[in-house]
Order: sequence, then C-alpha cells, then structure tokens
Amino acid sequence: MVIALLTCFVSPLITKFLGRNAGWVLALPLLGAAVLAVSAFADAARSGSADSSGSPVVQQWVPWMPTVDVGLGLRMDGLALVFTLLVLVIGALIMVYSTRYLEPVGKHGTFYLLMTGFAAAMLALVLADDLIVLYVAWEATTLCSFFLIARSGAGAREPAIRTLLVTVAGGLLLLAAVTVMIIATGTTRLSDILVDPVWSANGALTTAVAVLIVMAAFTKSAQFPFQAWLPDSMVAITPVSAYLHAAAMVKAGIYLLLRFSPVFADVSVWNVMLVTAGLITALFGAIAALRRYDLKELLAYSTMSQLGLLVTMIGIGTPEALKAAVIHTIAHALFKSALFMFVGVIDHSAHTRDMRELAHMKLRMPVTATAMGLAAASMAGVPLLLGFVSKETMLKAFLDAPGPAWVPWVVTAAAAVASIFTFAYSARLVLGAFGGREDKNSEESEDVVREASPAFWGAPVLGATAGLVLGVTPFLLDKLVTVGATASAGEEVEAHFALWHGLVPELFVSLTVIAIGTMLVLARHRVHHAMAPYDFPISGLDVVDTAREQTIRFGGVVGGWTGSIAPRRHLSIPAVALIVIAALAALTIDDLPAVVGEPSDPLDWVLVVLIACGVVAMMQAKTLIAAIVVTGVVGFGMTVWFLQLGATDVAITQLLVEILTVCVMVLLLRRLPTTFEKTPPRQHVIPLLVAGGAGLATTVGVWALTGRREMSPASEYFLTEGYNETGGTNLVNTILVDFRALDTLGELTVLGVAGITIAALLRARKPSPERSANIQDHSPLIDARDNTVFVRTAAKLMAPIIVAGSLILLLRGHYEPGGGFIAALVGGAGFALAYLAAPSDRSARVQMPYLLLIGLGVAVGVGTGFLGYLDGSFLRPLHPEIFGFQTTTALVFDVGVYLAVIGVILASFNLLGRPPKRGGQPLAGGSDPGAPTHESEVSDAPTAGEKRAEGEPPTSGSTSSEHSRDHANNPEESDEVNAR
Amino acid sequence: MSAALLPLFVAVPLMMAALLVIVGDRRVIHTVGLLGTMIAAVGAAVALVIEFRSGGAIAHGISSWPFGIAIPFVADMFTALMLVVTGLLTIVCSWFAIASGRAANVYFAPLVLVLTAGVNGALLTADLFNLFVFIEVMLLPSYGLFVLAARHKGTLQQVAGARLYVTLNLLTSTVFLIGVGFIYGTAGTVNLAELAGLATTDPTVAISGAVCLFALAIKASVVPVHGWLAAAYPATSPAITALFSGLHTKVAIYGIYRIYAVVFDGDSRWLWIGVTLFCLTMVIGVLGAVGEKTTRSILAFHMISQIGYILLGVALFTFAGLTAGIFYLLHHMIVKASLFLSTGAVEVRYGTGEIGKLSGIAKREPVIAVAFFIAALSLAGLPPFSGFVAKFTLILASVEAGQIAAVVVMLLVSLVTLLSMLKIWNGVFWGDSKSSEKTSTSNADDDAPAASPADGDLPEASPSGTAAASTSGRKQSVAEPASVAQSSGGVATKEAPTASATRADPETRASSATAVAERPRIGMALAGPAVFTAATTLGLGLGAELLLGLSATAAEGLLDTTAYVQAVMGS
Amino acid sequence: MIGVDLGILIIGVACLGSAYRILRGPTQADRAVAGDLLLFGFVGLIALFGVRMANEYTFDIVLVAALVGFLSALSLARALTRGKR
Amino acid sequence: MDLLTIIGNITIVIGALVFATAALGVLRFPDAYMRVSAVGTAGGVGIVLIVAGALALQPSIPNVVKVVLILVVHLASSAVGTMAIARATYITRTPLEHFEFDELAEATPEHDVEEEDLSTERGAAERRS
Amino acid sequence: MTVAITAGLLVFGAVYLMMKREMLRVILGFILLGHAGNIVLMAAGGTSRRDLPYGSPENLSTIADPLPQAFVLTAIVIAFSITIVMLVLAVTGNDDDDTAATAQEVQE
Amino acid sequence: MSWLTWPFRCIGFFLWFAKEMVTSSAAVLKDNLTPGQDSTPGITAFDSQCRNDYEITLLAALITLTPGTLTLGLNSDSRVSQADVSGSSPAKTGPLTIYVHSLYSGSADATREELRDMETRMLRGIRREGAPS
Ligand code: NA
Ligand code: NA
Repeated sequence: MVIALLTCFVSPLITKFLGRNAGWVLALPLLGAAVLAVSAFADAARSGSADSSGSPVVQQWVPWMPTVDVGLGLRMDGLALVFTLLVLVIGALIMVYSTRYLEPVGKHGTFYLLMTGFAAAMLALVLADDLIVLYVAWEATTLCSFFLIARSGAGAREPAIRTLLVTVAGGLLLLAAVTVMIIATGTTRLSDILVDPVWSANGALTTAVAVLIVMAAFTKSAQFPFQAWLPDSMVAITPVSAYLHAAAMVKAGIYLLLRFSPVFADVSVWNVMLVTAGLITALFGAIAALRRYDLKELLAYSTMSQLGLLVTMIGIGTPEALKAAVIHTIAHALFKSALFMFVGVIDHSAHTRDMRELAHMKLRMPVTATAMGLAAASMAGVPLLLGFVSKETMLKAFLDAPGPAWVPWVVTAAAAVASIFTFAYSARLVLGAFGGREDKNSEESEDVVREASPAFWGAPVLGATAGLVLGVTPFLLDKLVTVGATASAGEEVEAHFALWHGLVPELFVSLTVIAIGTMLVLARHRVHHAMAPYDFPISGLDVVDTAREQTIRFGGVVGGWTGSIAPRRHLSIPAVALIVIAALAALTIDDLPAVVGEPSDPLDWVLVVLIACGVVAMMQAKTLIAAIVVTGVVGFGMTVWFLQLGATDVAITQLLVEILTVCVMVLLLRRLPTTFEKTPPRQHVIPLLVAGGAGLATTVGVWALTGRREMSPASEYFLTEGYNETGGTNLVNTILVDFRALDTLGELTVLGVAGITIAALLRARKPSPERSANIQDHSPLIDARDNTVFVRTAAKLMAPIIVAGSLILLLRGHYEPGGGFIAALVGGAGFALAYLAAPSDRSARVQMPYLLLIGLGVAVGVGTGFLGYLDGSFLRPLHPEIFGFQTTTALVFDVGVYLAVIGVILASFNLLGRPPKRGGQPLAGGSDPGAPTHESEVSDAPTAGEKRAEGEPPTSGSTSSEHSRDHANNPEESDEVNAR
Repeated sequence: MSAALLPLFVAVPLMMAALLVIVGDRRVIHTVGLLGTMIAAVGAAVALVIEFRSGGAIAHGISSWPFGIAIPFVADMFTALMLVVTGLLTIVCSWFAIASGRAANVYFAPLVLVLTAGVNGALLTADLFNLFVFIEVMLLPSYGLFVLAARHKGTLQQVAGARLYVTLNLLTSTVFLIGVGFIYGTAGTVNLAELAGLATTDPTVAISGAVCLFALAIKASVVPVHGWLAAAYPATSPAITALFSGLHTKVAIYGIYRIYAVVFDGDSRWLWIGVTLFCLTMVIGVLGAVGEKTTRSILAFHMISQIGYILLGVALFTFAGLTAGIFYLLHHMIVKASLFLSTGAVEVRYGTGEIGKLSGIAKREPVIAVAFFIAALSLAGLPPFSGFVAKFTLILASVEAGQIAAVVVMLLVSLVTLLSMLKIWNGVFWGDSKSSEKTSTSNADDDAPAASPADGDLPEASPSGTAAASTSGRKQSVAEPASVAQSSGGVATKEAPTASATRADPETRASSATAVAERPRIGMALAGPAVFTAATTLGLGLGAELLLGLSATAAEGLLDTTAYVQAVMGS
Repeated sequence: MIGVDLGILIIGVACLGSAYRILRGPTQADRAVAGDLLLFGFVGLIALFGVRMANEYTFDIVLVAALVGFLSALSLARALTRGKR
Repeated sequence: MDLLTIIGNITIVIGALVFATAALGVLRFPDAYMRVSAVGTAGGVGIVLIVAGALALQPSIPNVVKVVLILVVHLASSAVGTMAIARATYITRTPLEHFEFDELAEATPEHDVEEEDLSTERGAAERRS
Repeated sequence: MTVAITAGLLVFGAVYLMMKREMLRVILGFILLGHAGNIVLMAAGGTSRRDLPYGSPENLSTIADPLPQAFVLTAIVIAFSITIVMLVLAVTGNDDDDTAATAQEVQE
Repeated sequence: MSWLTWPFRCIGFFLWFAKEMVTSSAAVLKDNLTPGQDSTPGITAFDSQCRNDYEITLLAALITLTPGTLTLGLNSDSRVSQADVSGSSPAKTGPLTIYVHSLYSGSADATREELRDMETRMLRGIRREGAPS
C-alpha cells in the first residue's frame, strides 16, 4: 500500500523524463498495489484476522499526534477493498489513457503529480482507520480536484473555486462530525467508533452526527441540494472528469455513507434524508441529462443521477440494498469512466463534443462506437451487461424496502422513472455522438472523423468490455461484493449474482423501463421539444456565486465600520468599552473594603479646581498656542499634585518634562495652522458623553480601587530596608537604580529609541512646510541678533547654574532628589536655553552626536547590568571602594540614563529645530521649490562656527570620520552622520 | 540553563543595539550583529524548550533582591516556545527586510534588536509594571520601524497608519498602566506570583485585572476594539507588517493567557464573556477580510479573525483548549508571517498589493505562488498543514467543552477564510500577467525597485550589477545565483524596467513599453522567507506531534501554575 | 501658616483669571502673556505647597521651576512668531 | 509662632497680592502691551516675595543660598522672558490699541507702516488725529 | 476623593480631545491621559500618607509609598518619549491639519 | 579707587530701585483698582549709553521690572551705520536704541527723562569705574 502512496512523489520526476508517456509507468504501481491489496486481503482472510462482524481485515497503525490520540491508522476490510480496487484499477486505466489524451509536448508534471496524489489521497481515504486521517484524505481529494480543475485554463477558475467552496464546506461538516464522534467515543479509531455503544445510548447525538455525515457526503457526491458543482467542474480535462468526477472522488461520499451505514442505518433521519435526496437527485440528474448537448455535461448529470440512486440504496439500508450499492458502485465506475474516456476520444478526434456540431460530422470510429455503445448500454441497464445486474439488484432492494407499505412503491416508482430517463439519455449519448442527424443542410460540412489510435481507446474499451464480461458472469463479483456489503452492513451478507434470477418482480420493472425508454428514444425529438421550456429557475451555481458575492459585499460593510485610518473612532471605541467594564464592575462588586486614613487635604481642592479649569480650557481652546499654554497649566498642576503627595522627584521630573514638551511643541508649531477647526455644537454631544462617561468611570474606579488597604509589603520593605540595602537615602531613586533598575533600563531604552525613531521618521518623510507668522519685517525690532541679546546674557548668567545644578543632581540622586533623569532633563533644559537664545536656528549650539550619546547611554546602562553578574545577577549594584570612597555602580547606571536623555533631547532640537543641511539636500533644496527657505531670514547668515560645522561633518572621534569616508559620495546621509 | 541568565535575553539584544548605534552606518556589521544576536537568542530559547520538555519553570529575581522586591524573570515551556517562535520570525522578517531593501539604513538593525529585547522581556517578566515597561520597549522601536522608508519616500498613508498605530498603542499601554495601578491599589503588589489566584477571591483585584486584560485585548485587536489593526497594519511595509503581526498582537495574547491563568486561575465564571467576544472576533475579522481590496488589508483582517481562534483556547480553559490555543498561536505566527511575506514579496517587486491591479503572478513566480497557497490553505485550516492541526484541536476542545456554537462559528469562519484567500489567489496569482506590468514602475512604494534610481540606499537601484554586488548592502544579489544564472541579462537587466529582454507575450509587447520580461523577478533571497515559513507550516502539519506535545506541556503549565508561582517565589 | 494657605488661594484665583485671558484672547499675544503669568503663578504655588508640606526640597524645585518658567516664556514668544527669532 | 514665621506669612500674602495685581492687569488692561507690562513687573516681584516669605518659614543656610539663586534666576528670567514676549507681540503686528505717542512706528519704514495700518485701523485713526 | 476626581477630570478631557480630528489635539489628549495614569498610580500607593520617603524613617505610618513614585517617574519619561514621536508624526503628514490654514500662512 | 565704593553703589542703586518699584506699583495698582483708565500709554525710543550686553540687558530688565514700563526691543542700526561711516573696525560704539512702552509717563520726552535718570543711576551703581561720561 505504501507503494501507491509513494507513487505520487516520484511522478514529477518520471514526467520530466517521459513527458505525457509517464502515465504508462505510473499505471504500473497502481496495478501492482491493487494486486498487493488483493493478496494481502486474501492472506488476512486465510489467516483469520477478522473484525467483530467476521469479515477479514488488514490493518496498520503508526502514531501521528499522540497528544490528541491521532495515528496514521490504515485498515482494509471488504468495503475498503472494493473501493481500493476501484481507485487503483480505474486509476491505472486513466493513467494509460492520459498518455494519449495529453498534448505530446507540454508541462504535465503537475497533472501526473496531482493525479497520483489524488489516487494516494483516495486510497488513504478508503483505507483510513483513523477519523483524522480520513478527514485529511477527504480534504486532500478536494484540493487535488480543485487544482486539476483549475489548471484547465482561465475559464476553469470560477468553477474550480465554486467546487472548492462547496466541497470544503462539506469537509467542514465532516470535520464537525469527526470531532463530535471523537469526543463522544474518546477515540479517533474508526473501527472502534463504529462499534461504540454510545450510538445506541445517545439518540440525539447519533442523529446530529448522522445529519453531519449525510451532508458531508452529499457535497462530495453531488447530491441535492449540493449537486450543482459537478456539471460545473466538467471544465476539467477528460481524464480528470473520468477519474475524479465519475469513478473515484464522487464515490468518496458513497464510501462515507457505506462506511457509517452500520451505525446509522437505523436512524430514521439517515434513511429519510438519503432516500429523499437520492431520489430527487436521481430524477433531476436524469432529466437534466436529457436536455444537454455537451456529451460531457450529459455524463455529468448522469453521474449525479446514478449517485442519487446509490445514495437511495444506502438510505434503504437493508443488506440487499447495500449489496446493490456495492455492485452498482463497481458497475458505475466501469461504465462511467469508460464513457468519459470515449467522450474524450471523440473530443480529441472531432474537436468538439457538442451533439449539434457532431451531427454535421461523420465519425468513422467503429471501435469507439461499439465499445461506447456497450458502456452506454450498461448504464441503461440493458441485460447481459453489469449495469443490468446492478439495476436488478437495486430494484429488488427497493421493492423490499422496509417501513410503511407505500415506501417500496414510491421508491421503486421513482427509481423506475429515473431509469427510464437513464435509458433515454444513454441512447441520446450514443446517438448524439454517432447518430448524425437528418439535417437538411448536411451538405454544408461533412467532416469525416477517423478512429484514434488503439493506445487511446484501449483503456476505455477495457472498461466497457469488463462491463460486458462481468455482466455475463456476474458471479465473479460475488466474493468482492460479499465482503464489501458485509463490512458496510455490519453483519454477514451473502451475495450471489446470476444472469437469470427467474421471473422476479424486478425483471418486470426492468423490462417496463426498457420498453418505455425505447419509446422515448424513438420519440426523442418530440420529448426534447416538450422539455425545453422547463428550465430550472434557480441554478445551484448562482446560489454559490450569490452567496460568495454577498459575503464579500457584507464583508465590505463590516470592514467599513472600522475602515477609517483616522485615530478618533478607533480611540473612542475603547473608551466606550471601558465605561461598559466599569458599569459591569459596579454591578458585580457589592462591598468594598473601608477607606484607610484620610486621603484628602482641603487644599487639594485648589488643585482640583485648577486642573478642572485647565482641562476645560484645553477642550475649549481654539488656537494652538492657547491649547499648549493650558496644557502647561495642567502639567504644572500635576507637578504641584505630586509635591502635595510627597513625591518630590516626580514633581521635578514632571516639571522638566512639561517644559521640554512645550519646547518641542513650539519647534513644531510653525508647521501647523494657527487655529483648530471649528466643529458644530451638536458634534460635541457624543464626544462629551463618551468623555464624561470615561471620566466618571475613572473617578469611580480610583475611588473604589485605591486607598483601601494598608501599606504594601514592598513599600514597607523599601522604607525599612531600602537604606540598609543600597546605602541610598532617596528611596525612590534606590528603587529606580537598585531595586527596579530593569524598569529604568527599559525606560532609558525607550527614551533613546524615541530619538532614533524621530530621526528615522524625519528621514523617511520631510515635515510639512513652515508657515510664517504675519511678521512686521521692517520694524526696528526685527533684528534677531540685537534682540536675542537679553536672552543670551541671561543664558550666560544661568549656564553655570544649570551645569552645576545638573551635575549636582546627578551625583546626589541616590541620596536627595535628583538622579540621572532629572539631571539630564535639567541639562536638556540648558540645551533648550542655548537653542532659544541663539540668534539663528543654524547657529544654535545644540549640534552634538545625539545617536552616539543614545547608543552610549544604553550601552552604559546594559554594561552596568553586566557588571552585576560579578555579584551573581544582572543589574546587581556593586559597591566598590575607589580611593577610599564608598561608591555604587548605580551611579554609573545613572550616567547611562543621563546620556540617553540628553541624546533624545538633542535629537529633538537638531532634527526639528535646525534647518536641514543646505549642501546635504539636493532633492529638498534643489529640485523642490516648496522647501522651507531659511536663507531668506536676515539674521540667518552663518557664523564662522557654523560654516565649519556645515562644511564638514564634526570630527568627534574616529568613528564619525570613518563615516564621512563611507558617505563621501552620499551627501544625503550627512546629517545622519552628524548625529553620530 | 541557569535562571540568572534569563535577563540576557533582554540585555544582549539591547547591548547589541547600542553597539550598532555607536558603530554607525556599516551595513555588514549591522546585518551580522542583528542576525547573530537573533540566532543566539533562538538557540538559547531552544535550549529552554529542551529543558522544559517535561514541564517545570525557572525564575530569577533580577539583581537578586528578595521575592516581592525584585522584578522576577521566569520561563516555562510556554515562554520558551514563544521565545523560539518570535525569534525565528524576527530572523525571517529581517531577512525579508534586508532582501527588500527596507533594512538599508542605520536604524533598522538597532530598532529590531530593541524590539526583540522588548518582546523577550515582556515574555519573561512576571511583574506587571515591568510588563508595561517592556511593552513600551517593544513599541517605541516599532514606531520607528513603521515609518522606515527610503529617504523622503515615506508616504502619507504610512504616516497616517503610524499615527493610528502609535495612538492606539499608547491608549492601550496607558489603560494597561491604569490597570496595573488598580492592581497595586487593591492587591499591594504587581508580582504575578503574589497575585496568583487573587482575582478569584477578591473581586476588586478581579476588576483591576480585567482592566489590564482589556488593555491587552485592545492590543490583540479583539472585537470590538479591533478595527485599528486592520486600518494601521497595511500602511507600513510588508516586512514590518509581517514582523508586527508575529510579535505585537501575539505578545498581548501571551499576556492574556498568562494573566488569566495566574491571576484569575482560569476562573470559569468569566469565560462566557471570552467565548462570546472571541467568536465575534472570528466572524467580524473574517468578514472584514473578505470585503477588503488589497492583499495586506485582507491579511490584516484575517489576523483579527485568527486571534479569535487563538483566544478561544484561553476562553475554554481546558487542557485541550489551552493546548490547541497555544498550538494555534505558534502556528499562526508562522503562517501569518508567511502570507505577509509572500504577498509582500509580490508587493515589493510589483509595486502594489491591490487586487485587480495584479494578476498572473502564479505563472511568473511559481515559487512564491506555491508558498502563498500553502500558507493560505494552512490559514484556512486545511490539511495537511499546521493550520489544520490547530483548527482541528481547537474544534475538538470546543466540542469537548460543549461550546457547540463556537464550533459552528469556527467552521463557517474557516470557509469564509478560504473564500478570501481564494480572492487573493484569484486576484493576484491567477490570470494573465500583462496587467501587472503597468503598475510595476509607477505608483510604487519605496520597496519597489522602480521607486527611484537616485535612491542611494536601495540596492536594486544601482546602475549596474557589478557595482551593485560590490556595495555592502547588496548581499541578496550575491545570494541568488539561481536567478542570476537564469537571467541572460544579468542582475542589471533583471531589475531594470525598460530591459529589452525577450517578451513572452506579444500582446504585452504591444501594449506596454515598460513591460518586463516574463520571468521571475522575485529572487530567492526575497522569496526565501516566505518559502521557509510555508515549509514550516507544512512541517508543523505533518510533524504536528512535536509542537503539539510541547504545547500540551505549556498548557499544563497554565492549567496548574504551581511550578510557575513556586519558581518565582523561590527566586 | 494661615498666610501660606491664603497665599495659595489668592494665587489660585489669580491663575483662574489668567486662564480666562488665555481662552479669551483676543490676540495670540494676550494668550501668551497670560500663559506666562500663569506659569509664574505655579512657581509661587510650588513654593507655597512645598513649605506647607514642610518639604525640605521646596527650593530645589522652585529653582528648577524658575528656570522652566523662563524657558516657557521664551518658547511662548517663539510660538508667537512661529520660529522667527 | 516666632517672628520669622509671622514675617514669612506676611511676605507671602503681600507677594500673593502683588501677583494678584498682575492678574488683575492681565484681565483689565485694554491691550496686549499693557498686559505684558503688568506681568513683567508683578509676576517677577510677586513670586520673589513669595519665595522670600517661604524662606522665612524654612530658614536654613542651604535654603538661603538656593533662594538667592532663585531670586537672581527668577528676576532675570521673568524680565527677559517678558521682554521676549513683548517683542514677539510687537513684531507679529499685535495692535497697539491705546497710545499717546509711538516712536517705534515713526522709526518703521513707511511701506511697512502702511501694512500695519491695514491691520490696526484704530491705531491709524489715532495717528491721523 | 480629590485624587479620584482629578483622575476623572483628566480622563474626561483626554477622551474628549482624543476624539478630535487634529493630531495635535489628540496628542494633548494623550498628555492628559498620561497624567491620569500617573495620578492613578499615585493613588494606588494610598494618598493618606504624604511625607517624603527619604532615609530610614522612624514612623512609617505617615510616609508616602515610594514604589508608585518610582512607577510614575518611569511612566512620565516613557510618555514624554512617545509624545515627542507623536509630535513629529503630527508634522510629517499634516494633510488633515491643514483645514484652518489660510493661503498666506503657507510659505510658498 | 572707585571699585572700593562699588558694593555700596550697588546697594545704593538697589535701594533706589526698590523705592521706585513701590511708588510705581502704587500708581499701577491705583489705576487698576479704580474704575476707568487714566494711563497715557506710548512707545519711546531711548538711546542707551550702555556699552556691553550685560549693561543693556540689566537696563532693559530693570525697565521691564519697573511697574508701568516695558522694554519692547532693541535696535543697533545707528551703531552699525556709525561703524560703517568710520569704515575702520566693526566695533559698535554708537548708541543702542531701546524701545520702551510706558503707561504713566505722559509723553515720550518725559519717559526718556525718567529712563535716562534710571540708566545713569544704574551705570553709576554697577560700573566699577563709576558714572558714565
Ligand atoms: Na499588534
Ligand atoms: Na514693567
């Protein structure tokens, strides 16, 4: 069996060498596997390895996913044997046939790969003893089908997609059934599941699974209401149609039904669904086939119809019916694949398969005509052919159908009607192909079509002949059908076929069918005219397509709900959700712990009022400047709040961050409009409601969830042990640099990366152009150099204070308010001052290698962390004595923090506040007239220092000089180089 | 591995990032530094996986402070698996970025390394505030990566996407911070081990934790807070979309799994909320996907849909559910990256991802087509790919848990998933290749070779193949001997849009002067990442047991958090 | 300490007055100058809240605040002129 | 309550009141220049008094040093900052609503004054009279 | 209670501003939201104890919890970093901030 | 010898300035607290005798700190032009013009007079060599 599975892997290789003739070689392993299968089964039969129902079994089990108890279980019982042979023998025939069907030159690698892959998948499907493997194989056949249809050209894409969607939908139903069965029985093993007691114990479950399986099988075997894909899929090339859509793949559903018949045959839903859908499909297919001109399409409807009969047989569920199903499966596979192949032969020779065109031709193809007639006769149920035997068996089963007395009558009558039509369309097929027509203008074109080569018609002739041989000697199939039916019935079934059973009722039915059928054939033109107007109002394809389109359209609507890329809507949804959470929480929590201590101070209210005013002012602000100023108000209010709550370091940090934020905002303000847009008052309502709700939720949340517990253990530890453990008296700082230095490391990284990010951002996209204010250009006060003198002088006065302050804050941070952040922020404020005091943007003394500083900062921080490993842990502070002073590596860490902060502040001023390099912007400065022109400013003439800075990159250390070499030919990079 | 070494997962990438920034713009050093660090990280993570193969956890209090004071880093199977997969994805996406020219600047490698440090830290930490910090460490470089483009070639859409991305993530992390504040306010600690099970007994802790989970849910883009992701993700470059899809949402999901397991102890009272929301996420996500018009926006919506599946695992909170969820999570990271990378490769070379503007790619780029199709089928949950195992185990778990409605939703959604994948397949890969030619030169993102020949940092734009091969940023031209051998014109003509190479289709020749020779334009270097990830999903489907077993071990660790908690307490 | 509390209240009210001017304008310069005054007020508030809490680092913060107030005034001026120095 | 505390409290209240006059000026003065004028003075001096008063409440040598620094920095910065705003106010053509004399306008070249006239009709009217 | 109200006010303003169209207002909203987060953290430590956490205090009952202060410090700096990034985003793609710009404002 | 008296001159000037502050504050306060405006606002150009950045900055700051007066800005055109005329060195020797906004001085000339008085006192107070020429 493994041989067959492996065949598909070598097939591309073979095809590469042999082209279309690869089919000859590929047929061999399939036949070989068939022989092996039979002999293995015979061995098993001899050695007596059998299942509970007594039929022989061959099995293998390889674990695949033991975690979910899935294994590669293969098991061949009688039913599997029947289908195995079907798959392999028909497969071999098709392979041989393909060698002549395909174009002599061309890429057939994927075709043979997919065909053999399909054979393997189909084999795995019928042999699977594990539900998962069964499902996998099921889907694999679907995929092979999809690809085989799809590779037939542009017109095949839509059908391929439709087919895929329908069959995958069925597959999903099967998956649902599979999972339910696995959970219900606790095993994935098919043979165990089939005999599990749960099916008799739990009726509802059994019904549900039965329905799922039935539906899955219906999609695969093209049963009502999922039948539409089958004719649609006929765009595929003939070998594909013959193999997948006649003999094998569509039989997967039949196999599934047969496989689960022992479990569900007693479930009424099963019987009703199968019989109903089967008969409807049988009738619909047969009638539809009568109306087709395309030979292949006719065969497709015929297949649908025959499958309907098979499904009906399985639905009847008696041993006799199952026996009929098995033999009819075999018979159908033989005649239908042969017929398809013949249609392919005709198509190839006559270059059409449309009856109306064939009518104008003379097909001189005696062998094809004869053999095709045989196959068609088998389909029609003409005696002496296998089709007759199977139909007789079927009718017998139908006549003996269980249930209310009317059932056998109805079923038999319906089957008989379907058979009449079958007879009619079988004749129509042959006559349509070879019969010609009494066309008046037949002299117009009398193309003569000659017989194809034997290698081409050999395979179908074999199939057709087999129908005759087995029809004459049906007893040859006794054994096979016996084991097959036994397995599907779950009990011993004996099959004895004979050519002559005597004058049994079914014979009369058969004869009636043939008689009426013959009449229909004779009156075929009238019949055809009578049926022409009755076109089906709803096409299944349309349903699939409509569903698909509507899903896509509805999807567009759903996507449109959140389609905006503007942040506002996306931001408001979480706010609303938070309100909902708060409301749910308010409903859930009934008692809260008591408030500990007195959480408020009367003067807190001053801050509340100030912040309230600030917030309202921010909401009301119509100009950007006002908004920024009142943002400062709130920020300063927060500073005082932190002070009020005993958080000195936080207050200082907040203060500095606030002002640096404002400084950066002002740098950008010149590129933004002066005022915000006005929104009409009613557009304020919803934002106000959402914001109000969110605010209220927050207030309630803070009120309910804070201040209701005693001091936390961690807090107590810091307050009592903090100094002893670290030697630092600023406990907040000890947390930052000692206890939770990792947070701080992350934070300094964030800062540094912010610098890198804005550099990347501004490199990727230029900021929007500046908009100048309405400046009184000729005022005596306009000279920047004159008028910055006050600021410069003040800056000179403050510079030593800032530098000293920054240093002191850095060094004392471990003991008193300060630390790397605060110190660096003060230093940053110094740079801000230097920037603001400069007479021009260009001459502002903030040019420093900011990226280098950032890199160094992070490196120092992490490096300190590595030092900690000397004492066994990352970031563990060390306390070495240097020159007799007790020091701590926490200070080094703070230096890292300092560098990173300075780096990002410098990055902001350099990237945002200074004009881009003149020489370094060929694109911006040269070809883009819209670029800001700083040169126009009176006082902007570069100073001596600037000229030096612009002419060449600063030579701060060897690294940057090397960069300048790297980029000597790339002036665009020069400001990036400056940054390092 | 000694637990004390766990911080190195953060420290080493950070240090390397810092060094690369200091070293400056030397592409070779950057590439080697980035990939070397990542490979080392993955190696270490694999060692962790091996260490935890039968369960257990290790933890270390950073700086050796006592329990409750130190920030604990802790790893168990779940952590280790996430470390491996995120690391692998980073490598693959970096590879793609390098091949597509997106990495050709001084910022890429450091930013990716910091991102990695952030991801690793977020995965390892057992301290909620520290988690906040590491989420930020992840986010800041992401903001930079989001807008990375050739000089002055960043698009307005990119900036708009970045705005949305930044603001949403900032909202998320601030909400998370507030949640952490509430947790500290109610429980007096932010240490996961100290918080273990507290939410089951103290409703105020539960609601505080819910705020944190909600924040992570925004980040993970759970309905109804999902739309931002679909809008923002397609706005950046394909490499970055792939990277972010594998890292950001997934870390959020990891956080949700971890916090719910530890703090809520899998409290079954709230699971119905999860099941409902996550099913909605599946449905809304897939519907959104099927309605979109560009490959990446389809894929972005799929991400939302799939996140519903992944989180369903935690909403079931059974052994089977968690196993399936974790497997799904890991599978999804790979397959999603694969899809983004294969469609991204097309987008990079053909300048658009818009369905209808492209067609016939399958004929011209069979390798990418196969990679895409494998990943697409995997995403739809078809066998024999990892997506099938993921979906199957999840459905199994749902059936077991009696969540039949969820099963129905999952089945329907996977059908629609297939539908939308076919939409891409039909719109981009099938059809005549002629319509793609017109768009290949104009309208291109900076990733596309045609963007600007003057662009110094685009490897493809160099005037001649030899000069190109000699510059440092051009590894990929050297690394694709196959395509070079195939193309008679050499590298230069291969990329040049006006190349006078043979044209297969006469109609093309007539219709478009800018048409390109009908031969693969996506070299192996660019296709490689997609192929690799597609192969991985196939491998994980056929050899599902490996990952399934590991996921099961990880699930056990979530179901019974004793090992995790004990490890932290003993650290 | 009644003086401190009184001082806080007076400054608080004064700040509200400035806030009114910020919103009201009418010119951008009016907003800027009112903002400047407001920030001065906060320097005073910091000093007063600091001594009221007996925070021994009050003057450190005030020193920083004075510096910051300066920067904010300069920034506001720069904002008025949209970067023109 | 010792003398220093009393002095401190009184100084603080005086400082607060001085500051309040600035606020009053900002509210009541009719044009931007007069408002700036008020802020420059009272903002600077008021805060200085408050800080000095605060020092009286927390007297210590380091604090004296810090307060001296604060006084210097604050007086310089408030004056310089205010001047910066004042100049910005002028060069951005903020109308000078009330004036008896304007030597700055006289010193401004004619064509620019014309421009200014358009923006400040009232100023032009007064100049004509 | 005062802290709770402050937090609520800040969130109120934050959410309102975040729903505005201009990026700058959204940024201002986030600045407020950051303040709100910080004040929540401070509240989480308890606002009944407000003395400075320095040295080795004798009487723990009045000393403020230093841990949230450390948290807030970290959070402030992180928020600052992101604010700068957002500000740059506000000027690199300003098509939607153009509405109020008059023709003369844009320097040609 | 003059540097010996410098500290005393400094303090003397400081005290004078403090007195000026009080008196002019009273004027402003009175105007503010009484209904209506009785101010005579105007802008005066004042040619300063200050010689360096420190002096001019101090003078400007003192003007601003004095209630009722406000320095608007500075113009050095006359200085530069003078240097240009001499053609020799770029050293700025001519007067700097300070533009002062005043509220209660009545006229430009009155303002100039007040400013001149203040400037003289200031320079006498802060220059080590004493009063300006
Ligand atoms: Na994400
Ligand atoms: Na004044």
